[in-house]
Amino acid sequence: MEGEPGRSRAPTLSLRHFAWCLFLSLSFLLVYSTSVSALDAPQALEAFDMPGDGGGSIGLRWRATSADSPITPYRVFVSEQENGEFKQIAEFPANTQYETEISGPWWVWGAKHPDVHFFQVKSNSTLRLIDNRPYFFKVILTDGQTSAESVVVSAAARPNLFNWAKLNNLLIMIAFSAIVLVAIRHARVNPHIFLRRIPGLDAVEEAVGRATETGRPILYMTGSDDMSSLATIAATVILGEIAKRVATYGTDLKVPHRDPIVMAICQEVVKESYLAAGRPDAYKADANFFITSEQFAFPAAVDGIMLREQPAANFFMGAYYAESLLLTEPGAATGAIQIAGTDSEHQLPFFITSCDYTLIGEELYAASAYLSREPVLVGTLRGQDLGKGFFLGVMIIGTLLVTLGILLGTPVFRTFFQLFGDFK
Amino acid sequence: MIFWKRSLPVLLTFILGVTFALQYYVPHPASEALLSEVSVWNQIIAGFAAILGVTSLLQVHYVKIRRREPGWGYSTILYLSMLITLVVGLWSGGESENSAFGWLYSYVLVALSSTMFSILAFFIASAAYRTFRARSTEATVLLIAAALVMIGRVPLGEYLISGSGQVSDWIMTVPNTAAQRGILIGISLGGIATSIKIIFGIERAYLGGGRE
Amino acid sequence: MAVTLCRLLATDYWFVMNDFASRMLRLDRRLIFLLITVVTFLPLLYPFGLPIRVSPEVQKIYDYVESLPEGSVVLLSLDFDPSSKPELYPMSVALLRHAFRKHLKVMGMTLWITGTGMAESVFSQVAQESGKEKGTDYAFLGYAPGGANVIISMGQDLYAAFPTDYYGVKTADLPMLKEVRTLRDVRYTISLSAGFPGLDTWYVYGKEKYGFELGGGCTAVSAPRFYPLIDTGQINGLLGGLRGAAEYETLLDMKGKAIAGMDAQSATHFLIIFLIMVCNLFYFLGGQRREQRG
Amino acid sequence: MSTEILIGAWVATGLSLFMYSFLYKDNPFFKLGEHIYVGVSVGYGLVITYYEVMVKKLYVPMLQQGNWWLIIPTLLGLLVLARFVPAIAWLSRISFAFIVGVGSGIAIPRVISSLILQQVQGTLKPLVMAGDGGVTWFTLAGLNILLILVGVASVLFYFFFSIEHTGAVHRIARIGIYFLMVSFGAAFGYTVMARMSLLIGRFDELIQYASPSYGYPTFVLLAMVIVGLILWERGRAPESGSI
Repeated sequence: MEGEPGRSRAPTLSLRHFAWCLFLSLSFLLVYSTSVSALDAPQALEAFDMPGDGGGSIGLRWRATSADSPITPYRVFVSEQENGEFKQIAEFPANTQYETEISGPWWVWGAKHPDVHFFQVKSNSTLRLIDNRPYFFKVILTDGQTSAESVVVSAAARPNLFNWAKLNNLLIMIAFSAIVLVAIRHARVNPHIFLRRIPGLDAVEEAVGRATETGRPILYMTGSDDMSSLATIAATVILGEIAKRVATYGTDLKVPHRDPIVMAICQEVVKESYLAAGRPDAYKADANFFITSEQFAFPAAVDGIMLREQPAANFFMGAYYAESLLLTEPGAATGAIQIAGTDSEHQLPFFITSCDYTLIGEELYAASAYLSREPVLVGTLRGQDLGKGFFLGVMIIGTLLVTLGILLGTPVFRTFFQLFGDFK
Repeated sequence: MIFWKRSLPVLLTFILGVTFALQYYVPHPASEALLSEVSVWNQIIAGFAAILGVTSLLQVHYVKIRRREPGWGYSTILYLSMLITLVVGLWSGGESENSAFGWLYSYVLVALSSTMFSILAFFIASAAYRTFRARSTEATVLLIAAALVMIGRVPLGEYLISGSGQVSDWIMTVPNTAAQRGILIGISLGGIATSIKIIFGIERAYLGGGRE
Repeated sequence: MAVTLCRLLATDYWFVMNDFASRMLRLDRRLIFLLITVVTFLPLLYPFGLPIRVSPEVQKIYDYVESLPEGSVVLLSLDFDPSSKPELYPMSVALLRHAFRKHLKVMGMTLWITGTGMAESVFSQVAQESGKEKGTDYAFLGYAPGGANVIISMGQDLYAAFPTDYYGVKTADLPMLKEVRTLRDVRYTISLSAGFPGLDTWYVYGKEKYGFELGGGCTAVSAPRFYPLIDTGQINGLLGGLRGAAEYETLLDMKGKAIAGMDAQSATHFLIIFLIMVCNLFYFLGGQRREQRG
Repeated sequence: MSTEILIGAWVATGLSLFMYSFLYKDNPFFKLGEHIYVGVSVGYGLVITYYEVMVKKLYVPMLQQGNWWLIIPTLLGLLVLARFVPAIAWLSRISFAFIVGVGSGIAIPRVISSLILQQVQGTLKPLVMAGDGGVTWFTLAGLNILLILVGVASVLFYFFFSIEHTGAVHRIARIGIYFLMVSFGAAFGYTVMARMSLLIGRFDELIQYASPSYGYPTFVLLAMVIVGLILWERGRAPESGSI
C-alpha cells in the first residue's frame, strides 16, 4: 500500500506515471536550458479521485522538498482542458498541507508520508467538479519573483459505492449482530442465566399493587419520540408487560400520547396483553389516547390528568427532552409512585431527582427482558454484556498500548487503534 | 392470510432494516437520495396519521361533552380553540407573516409554550429542595456536584470564590464526560441489540404480536 | 433535680426541633415558588450590576465594531424566533446600540419568518432612542424566504434579493443602500442565530465568498458547537447566551437586560444553593426520622 | 402601537398568568389555559402539516411535478387510517413495519459511529506526554485521561447485567455509581442557568407588558386572576389539591 490512496486509482497509475515522467524530463530540460531558477518545480504530482465519497472531490499530492518554507507559497490551478486556461483555486505556505494531516484510517490510506504534500480539491460554489469528467491540475511554487511549475496531471471525481473508511463500523455491526443472535440461541438451550437486580423493576409490582388497592389508575408515558426511535420501541415493549399485570389485577391504565402512530401501536400492544392475560373483556380502547404533539402543551395536559385523577403510579419510559421535569415534578407532588426509564442521558438528572426509581440508559432496554424473563430477551442481555466487556477491554488495553507507544516513540499502536475510530 | 397479517410485516421490516443499515456505508449520491426520500415518506405517513391522533383527541372530549362530565365546558373550549386556529390557518393559507395565523402563533402559542417552559425554573428549584439531601453517600455526592457547578456558573460565584468557574468546568469535562461516555456506550449496545431483534423478527411487540 | 429538669427541657427541645425540622422538610413547595419569583423579579427591576468578566470571544466582536470607521456598513441578521428571545434579544439591543453609537450604517434582516415582527421592533426601538433615521442611518429589510439562497442572492444583487424593505420602500431608493449593492459592500456581518438557517449558513454561503468579517451570537445551549469556529477564524467572535449579552453590555457600560438577567441568575442560583443547605440542616436536625420516601 | 399588538399583549399576558396559576394549584384559570393550549397547538400542527407536508411534499411533487412514486407513502399513510375499520385494521401493520424497519436499520450504524466509536476514540489517549524534553510522566491532562478511563470502565461495570455484583465487581460498580451521581448532579446544576434564563425572559416580557403604553395588562390581569382565585376558593368545599 506504500503511498497508495486506495484501489480506485490503481489502473490509471502506470499511464500517468509515464505521462508525468515524460513531462518531467521535458520540463527539466526546459528549466535546465533556461537555467538559474532558484525554485524547484513540485515533483511527482499526482491527482486521484478521493476514495469513499459521493463524488465531487479530487486529491492532489506531490513530493515535499527541504526548501519548502512559509515564504514560498504553493498555488494550485485547475482547468477543464489540458491546454486550456488554468484558474487558481488555492494558495498556501509551502510548509503546510502534508499527507499526514489526512484524517482517514490506515486501511484506506496506508502509511502517510510526512514528506508528501496533499491537497483536496472539493466541488464548491466557485468550482464545480462534475463527476466522471477529467479535470487538469498543476501546482506552482512561487517566491514572488520567480515561480516553478509542475507537470499537468488529471483525474476525474467519481461517486463511490462503498466508503472503506467505515469498514470498521460495518465489521462491528456484523460481529455484534452475530454475538446477539448466538447469545439468544444459547439462551434458548440454556435458559437459566443470572440477572442482577434492577430496583426500579421490582417496584413495578408494587406500583401495580398500590394502584389496585387504591382503585386509582396507572399513568404510562412512552416518551416524546416517534416510532423510529429505539427508546420508544423499548417503551412499547415494557408497556406490553405492564399491561399484562394491569389486566390481571383489573386496574385502570391510561396512556397519553404525543405521536399518533405510537398511539396506534400501543393500542395493539395493550390489546394483545389483555388477551394474553385472559381478560380481553376488560380491554378499553380509550386507554391509549392522543393529546397533542406540541412539546409543552402535552405536559400541561398530563399535569392536569395527574392533579385531577391522582394516579397511583406514573411510568415515564422512552425518550424525553426538556419537558421531563414538567411531567415528573407535579407527579411527585401528588405522591404517586414514579418509575422512569430513559436513554436521554441529558434528562436523567431530572428523573433521578423527581422519581422514585429510574432505569438509567441501557437498563431501559434491559427492562423488557427482566419483566418477561423470556429466554430470547435474557439472551440479548448476555450479548450486550459481551459487547460491553469487549469495548471495556479495548479501552483499557488501548490506553496502555498507546501510552507504551509514546514511551517507545512509535506511532504503530496509535495507528492500529484507528480500528476503533470513527471516520466519515 | 396469516402471511399477510404476520409474515409480510416481518419480512418488510427485515428487508428495510438491512437496506437502511447498509445505506450508511454507501456514499453514492443515489444512496443519499434514498435516505432523504424515505424521510419525506415518513413525514407523509405521519401526516396521514395526524388524522388518527386528532380523531382520538376529539373523541375523548366529545364523550365528555355528550355525557356532561365534570369539566365538559373546558372540552368545548378545546374544540373551539382548535377550530378557530384551523379556520384562521387555512384562511391565511398557512402563511405566518402579517397574518392572523402569525398573530395566533406569536401571542397565543409562543406565550403559552414559553410560559410552560419557564415553569421548569420553579420545578428545578423544588426538585432540588426535596431531593438534594445527604441521605446516603450517593445523594451527598450528587448534591455537592450540583452545588459546585451552580456556584461556578454565575458571576456572583466567581466573584465570591475565585476559581469556582474552573472547578465547575473540570467537573463537567472530566467526571461528567466519563459517566456520560459509559452511559452512551451502554445505551448504544442496548439500542443496537433492540434493532437487531426487530430486524430479525425476534421482537414483534410493535406489531401487537408476541415474540418468536 | 436540676439535671432532670435540664434533661426534660432538652428532650422537649429536641422534640420541638425534630418536629420543626421535619415540618420544614415538607415545606409547601409554593413557598419555594414564591421565593424564586421574588428573587428573579427584584434584580430585573433593580439590577445591582455584579462585576462580569469579559471573555475574549466577546471582546473580539466589540473590538472589531470599535475598529470600524464611521459610516461603514454593518449587517445584523436576527435569525431567531420568539422562543429564543430571552437570550438573543438583549444581544441585538446591545449590538445595535454599539453600532449606532459608533455611527455605523446598519442593515437589518432575518432568515426566520417567525422572527420578523420581533426583529423589526428591536430596530425601531433602538433607532428611536439613539436618534437614528430609518432609511438613512439604518435599513430594515425584513424576511426573505430561502435561507442560504437569500444569502447567495444578496451576494449577487441586494436589490433583487430584497426588492423593497420591510416597510415597502424600494431598496434601491433608500439613501443608506445607495452604496450597498451586494454583500461585498458590507464590512461586518453578525448573525444572532437560534439554529438553521443561521450562523452556519452565513459562514458557508456568505463569508467564504464575499469576504466580509463574520461574528455571531447564539443560545447558551448551542455555544459549544461554535467555539471550534473561533479557533479556525471562521467567525471572529461569539456571544454565547445571556452571559455573552451581559458581557457585551458590560463593555458598552450599559446596565441592560442581560446584566439584570445575570444578576437574577446569580440570585436564583444562590437561592437554590441556600435552599439545599437549609434542607440539609433540617435533615440533620432530625427531619430524617419522619421523612417519607423521596 | 397597532391594535393587534395591543390585543396580543393582553392575550399573551392573560394566558401566561393562567398557566402560572398552576403553581398555586389546579384551578379554573389553569384548566382554561391548558385546554386552549392543547386546542391551539393541535390546530396549528394540523395547518402546518397540511401546508408543509401534504401540499409541499406530497401534492405538488406528485401531481404537479410527476413524482409518481409518492403514491407509495400515500398508500402507507392510508393503511394507517385502516385502523378506523376494525375488519382491515391489521393492514396498518404494514405501515408500522415500514416505519420501524427503516428506523431500526438507520439507527444501527449511526449509533455505532456516534455512541461507540466516537466515545471509545475519545477515551483512547496516551497517559503520558511526549515533548521536546523527553517524556513527561505526570501531567494534569494525563491524570484527567486516567480519571475518564476509570470512570467509563466503572460505569460500564455498573451496567453488567449477567454478572453478579459481588466482591470486586461490586466495588468497581460502586465507583461507577459515584461517577454517575457526580455527572447527574453536575448536569442538574449546569441546566439551572438555562431554565432560569427562560423564566427571566418570560418575566421580562411581563414587565414590558406592565408598561402604560400597553394599558398595564400585567397588573390588571394579575389582579383579576388573584381575585378570581379568591372567589373560587371561597365558593368551593375545602379540599387539598395543590400540586
